Amino acid sequence: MEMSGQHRIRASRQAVWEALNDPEILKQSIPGCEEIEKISDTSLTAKVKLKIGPVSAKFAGAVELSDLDPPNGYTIAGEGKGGAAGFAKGGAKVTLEEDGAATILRYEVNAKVGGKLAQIGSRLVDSTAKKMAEDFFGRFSEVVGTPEDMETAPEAVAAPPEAQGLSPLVWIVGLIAVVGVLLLIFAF
Amino acid sequence: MYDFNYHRPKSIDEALSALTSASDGKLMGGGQTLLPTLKMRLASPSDVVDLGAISDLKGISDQGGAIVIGAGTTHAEVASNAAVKSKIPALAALADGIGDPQVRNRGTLGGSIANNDPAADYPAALLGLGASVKTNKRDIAADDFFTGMFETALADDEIVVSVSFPVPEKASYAKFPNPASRYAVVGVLASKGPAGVRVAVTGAGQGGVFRVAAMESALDGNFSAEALAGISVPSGDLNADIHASAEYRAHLVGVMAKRAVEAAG
Amino acid sequence: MPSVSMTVNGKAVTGEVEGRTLLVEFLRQNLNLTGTHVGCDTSQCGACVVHVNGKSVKSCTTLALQAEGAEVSTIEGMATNGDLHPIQAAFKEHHGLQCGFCTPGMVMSAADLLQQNQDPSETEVREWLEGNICRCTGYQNIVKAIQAASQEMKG
Amino acid sequence: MAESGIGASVRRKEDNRFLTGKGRYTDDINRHGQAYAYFLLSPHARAKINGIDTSAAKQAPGVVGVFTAADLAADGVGGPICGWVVTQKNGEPHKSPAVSALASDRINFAGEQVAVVVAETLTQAKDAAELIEVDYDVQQAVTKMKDSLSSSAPQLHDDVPGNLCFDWEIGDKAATDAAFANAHHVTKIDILNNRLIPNAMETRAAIGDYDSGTETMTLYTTSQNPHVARLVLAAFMGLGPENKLRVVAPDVGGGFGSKIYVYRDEIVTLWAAKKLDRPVKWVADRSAAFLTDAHGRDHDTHAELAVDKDGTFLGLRVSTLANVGAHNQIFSTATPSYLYGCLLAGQYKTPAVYGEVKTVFTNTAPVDAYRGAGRPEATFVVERLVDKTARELGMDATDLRRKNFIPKDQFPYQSPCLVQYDSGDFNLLLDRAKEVIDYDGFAARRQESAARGKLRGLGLSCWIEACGLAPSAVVGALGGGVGQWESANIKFNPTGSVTVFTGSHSHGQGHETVYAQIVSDQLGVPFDSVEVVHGDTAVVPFGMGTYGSRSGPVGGGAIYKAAQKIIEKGRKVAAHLLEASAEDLEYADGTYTVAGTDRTKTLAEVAFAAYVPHNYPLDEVEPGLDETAFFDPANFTFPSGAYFAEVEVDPDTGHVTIMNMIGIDDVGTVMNPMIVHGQLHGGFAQGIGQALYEQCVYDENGQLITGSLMDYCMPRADNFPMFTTEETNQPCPHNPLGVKGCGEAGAIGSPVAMLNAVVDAIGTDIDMPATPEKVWRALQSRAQAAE
Repeated sequence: MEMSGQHRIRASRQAVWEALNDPEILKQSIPGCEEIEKISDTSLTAKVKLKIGPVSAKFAGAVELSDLDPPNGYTIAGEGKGGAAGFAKGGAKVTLEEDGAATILRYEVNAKVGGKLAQIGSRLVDSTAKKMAEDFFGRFSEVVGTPEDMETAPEAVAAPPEAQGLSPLVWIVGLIAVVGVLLLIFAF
Repeated sequence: MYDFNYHRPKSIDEALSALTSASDGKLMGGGQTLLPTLKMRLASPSDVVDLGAISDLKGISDQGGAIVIGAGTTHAEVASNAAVKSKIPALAALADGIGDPQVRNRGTLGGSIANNDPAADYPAALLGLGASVKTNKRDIAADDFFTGMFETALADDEIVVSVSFPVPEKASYAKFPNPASRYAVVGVLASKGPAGVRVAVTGAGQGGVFRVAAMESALDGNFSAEALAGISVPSGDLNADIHASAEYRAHLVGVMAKRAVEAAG
Repeated sequence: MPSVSMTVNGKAVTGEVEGRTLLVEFLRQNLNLTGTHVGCDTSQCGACVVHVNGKSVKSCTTLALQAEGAEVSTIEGMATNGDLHPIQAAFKEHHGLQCGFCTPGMVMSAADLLQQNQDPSETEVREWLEGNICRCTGYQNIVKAIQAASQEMKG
Repeated sequence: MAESGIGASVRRKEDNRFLTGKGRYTDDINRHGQAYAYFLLSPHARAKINGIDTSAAKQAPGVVGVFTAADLAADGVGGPICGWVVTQKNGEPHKSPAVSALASDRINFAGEQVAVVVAETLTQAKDAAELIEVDYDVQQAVTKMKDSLSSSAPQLHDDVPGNLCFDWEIGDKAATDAAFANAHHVTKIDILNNRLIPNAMETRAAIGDYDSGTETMTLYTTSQNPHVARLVLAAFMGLGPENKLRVVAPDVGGGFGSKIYVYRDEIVTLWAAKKLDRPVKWVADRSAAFLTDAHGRDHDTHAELAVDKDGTFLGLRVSTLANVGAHNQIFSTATPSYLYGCLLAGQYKTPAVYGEVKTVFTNTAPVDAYRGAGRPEATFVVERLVDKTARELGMDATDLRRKNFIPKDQFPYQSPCLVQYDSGDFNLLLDRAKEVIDYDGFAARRQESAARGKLRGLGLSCWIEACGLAPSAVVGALGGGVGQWESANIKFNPTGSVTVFTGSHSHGQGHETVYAQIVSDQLGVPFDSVEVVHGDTAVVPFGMGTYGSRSGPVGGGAIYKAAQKIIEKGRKVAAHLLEASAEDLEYADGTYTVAGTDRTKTLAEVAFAAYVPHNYPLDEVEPGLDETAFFDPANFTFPSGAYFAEVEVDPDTGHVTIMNMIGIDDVGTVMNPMIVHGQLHGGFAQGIGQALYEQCVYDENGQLITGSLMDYCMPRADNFPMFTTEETNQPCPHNPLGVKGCGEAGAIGSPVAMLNAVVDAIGTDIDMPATPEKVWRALQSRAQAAE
């Protein structure tokens, strides 16, 4: 799935940058995040449990940061394994731009799902990804900015298939999205 | 499937106590969604609480201005019930189009709406008819019940008891099914009745079922397919998959809405 | 392990099962009633259709414990004293089967239809079979067989 | 016609057991003490395997063994093989990369088997499989053929440069180029033949069993050809010797080609049973079947037809890319070459034809023969192109075809594409088809639909196929690795009943009935006294199995031949009993009569005497009445047909409703009309499934996103109207029964008739499957183009 979007967060660019690199804030922002650990300045591991509809799966993942350009942005890539459910991996380029006292966060994501997730959950990959992104930014904005910060929702656009890197948040969003896919598969 | 403790309570209270005492309990209606999910090992609840033996959740009663259907009532029972067929034929027809006969013999109204799959049929019925959901704790209007894809207003320890459908003056459901799974690619329920004019769309929205205000206001004074001419829904928030792009779904919403209104008479 | 009791084809049976044991697994493994087949894992194909308390259900999407106390009937219970049930006989007469794998589910599904609708039209039969997939026959002779059986059963 | 003889719609012997739940499919068999196998499948489409850690899995409860490629390699067990060497344009053989029995160091498709866990229960095996740690170095996959051929594409196999399996040609290039140079008009078309997933209702399954006392192995498996499986397992996988290996294919729930091949799971299950010295059972769940069964079709073709002013076909040029998937299998090279290219002339006397095919490895499941195998693809190309030519020339589609048909009096007809058509009457087929569909009434029906706001279309296909896969000499000359005869053994029992053993295998086709009809007919014994046995290498002499519509023409031919041997042997015995000379005996309806007398002996009496030779000329004739025959015919058979499809399109949604589908077939002698029509109905359903519903989709990373019945659309009963099928038969001249075969016909002729109907309705080209959105978009584009 490919997504890109931008969010205006009422906080300084430096604050947003720090939040993006603060495991505790990420943990609070990621729905179902049970554990997040900074291994080094450029690597991070996380465990996420997602429970949506009938599906409930645990993902363990690792994230690598590259092209670090504080506080302008970075590229991030990661992969999560969900056991029998399959895997999610992806990357994103995240840039932060000052907009007065606020910050505009832009991202371009390319996330892949594989295994059972892709095999049986394809009908809802895109919409789940969007939903997860919205959930994440809702929480992130609450934590980092002041209320009413959510201004835009991500929109799906055709991105080049080889987009790289992913913000930890966005990447984990992708990861969560993958898990979310599962719930969409059975109805009645 | 991972193993679990199975419970078959006879009352709502027993069900709640089984659920709350489990470390990771899961309620099951007809099991037509949950069991395939478990077979795929996509969830591993410690306990499954089967609501199928609770008589308080069953049955259909005609209360004059409304039909009240127990959460544990199967789709087949709704589809064949005389009161439903005479007073809200659109609802009977909708139930008759869910899944296949065997799924309809087990799947339940409560299970379907609590799951709130964005392609399920029942959410369109509740929203399109202005129904009200009764739980063990409260009554929830359909407009407040469906909160997003696979999300509802239900609390963790809340069980759907019944749904009350006000009898409309006219209503019809038009569905364009996914040829493989038979879910709704787009399903539109249009109605006119005590809950006003309503147009509810399932299958198309990324956030699940939704109402189309522009169509409702156009139909308010003139409940006819012609009134819908030129009204479209934006494709930006619609689902896309290999069966139908968002653009095609947007188009189908228009077509199905017209067909529903036409069939409603 | 929990124990489950039910009546299968008129006979009382009891068995030890796990919570996760599916009805089809109980039938095939515990009771050696292998006529009920498993053709998919997403509840679409209908090879596993049996009757529980007179209604057709997918035994791959039903727990054995959900059938506690129930009357279950399977393809093995359709013929009486070696005589084919009229639906079975019609399937044979009209060549409504080829490889035979979907057949038990088809027959059980058809039996449920004919107890609800004694004289189904071609369209009604075709729509009813929505939950039963056959890869061999193109369905034509299955539809004919079910319609012929309905006439036979009406007498 | 006898009530139960050849030509009668005898009800099937096999039905009683299937209808009462007594069929015995592989999963219905349980061996004492059996363990259960579960395969860990790769979630990645392309990866390097750096290591596999099975230590935790081995310690898991109930586990009796966890194995990987290394374990199999240590025992010298090989993987799937290719059975047909195709010689390329440059004279070199096709590229056939070695494949191991489990993925060793590289993954080439999502779902590739990486390891197997054997445990006391299936759930324990599944639990343990979750504990296997595979260190994958995931790499970018390539799923599209054109991408795979590009110079920058990743290389799937070290010994296959450019991922090209073969570059092959058929026909006369120079003559074809010359024909195009002189053409009045050239029609061009680009065609995708959509990839399909066979989905037999019974998934593949296997039980391995080992008897350490006799050191024999038994494999119960869902095979269309158990003897070939035994041969391949013994010769190439190191699981022989052949006489210590028994393969049983019990009741099999449909095949459609997908159960011809010897798959990895079967190899490993059998090997594991020996390794562990206990029975091991494996059954694919549907999810695994989607990923690992061989898929079908997947061609990308550009074709051109050169015609004269009056519509006479001058030359045909076809260039095709065919997807082989991750690696070769038994027929994966034969299918897109000879089984495809040989039919490119269709029913037409096009003098010059040139076809070239490149087959390409991609990170997708292997692609191999699927009902029709190559011939539906050829028919699709020819009949789409002919239809388009008629439109471009403004000619009636039936008139243009008729103008170019090979006339009835020119058979046998040497096609410019290697094969010699045996017989046919294409005008007769088309005439009757036009009557049945009411061709002349179509204009009025179209108007009536238009009045309801619907678009009506009529589509035709006139097709021919080569089947009855046989002549060993031809198959061998073209690169086939095995003989293509069939065997039969008839045992006339002392008490008058007959047991027939056939090397052909029924998985729905009704062999037990049709072969009994042949024997009953020839030997004059009651139909009910004939029992047909198949599917077990321990009792059947040998056999090549069932595929390519060969059971009627080849398997039936062998049975006919064995019956003649019985009659001849019986003649000697009867001569002795009647104290007459064998030459003076006449044989009819199971009875020998001394010519000109009323002295007779029935075959039953003869049989009894043959087994109780108390007063018997042992120096002239051996006791017993038991004959075996092998039949290897002189040519393929060439069924043909004319099919019409009629559809109505809802322009608002793009939904296609099938209004009618009719087929007039020439399948040679019809041995059991009921069964033949059943085969045709099933073929129609599969063909229409391809045209309107079915599509295998991999995403750009090689994930199969139509991996369940929720996304891969299998046709249901309510998709179809009642079909009409009829025959106008020209018996096959080179097999004793005159049979041509009917198993694939319906699936060969129907997809293109259906698509031509949709194209006729919407007035613009469209690819299969013609799904609602595709049709709707085509209508939108046409409307925009018109503005």
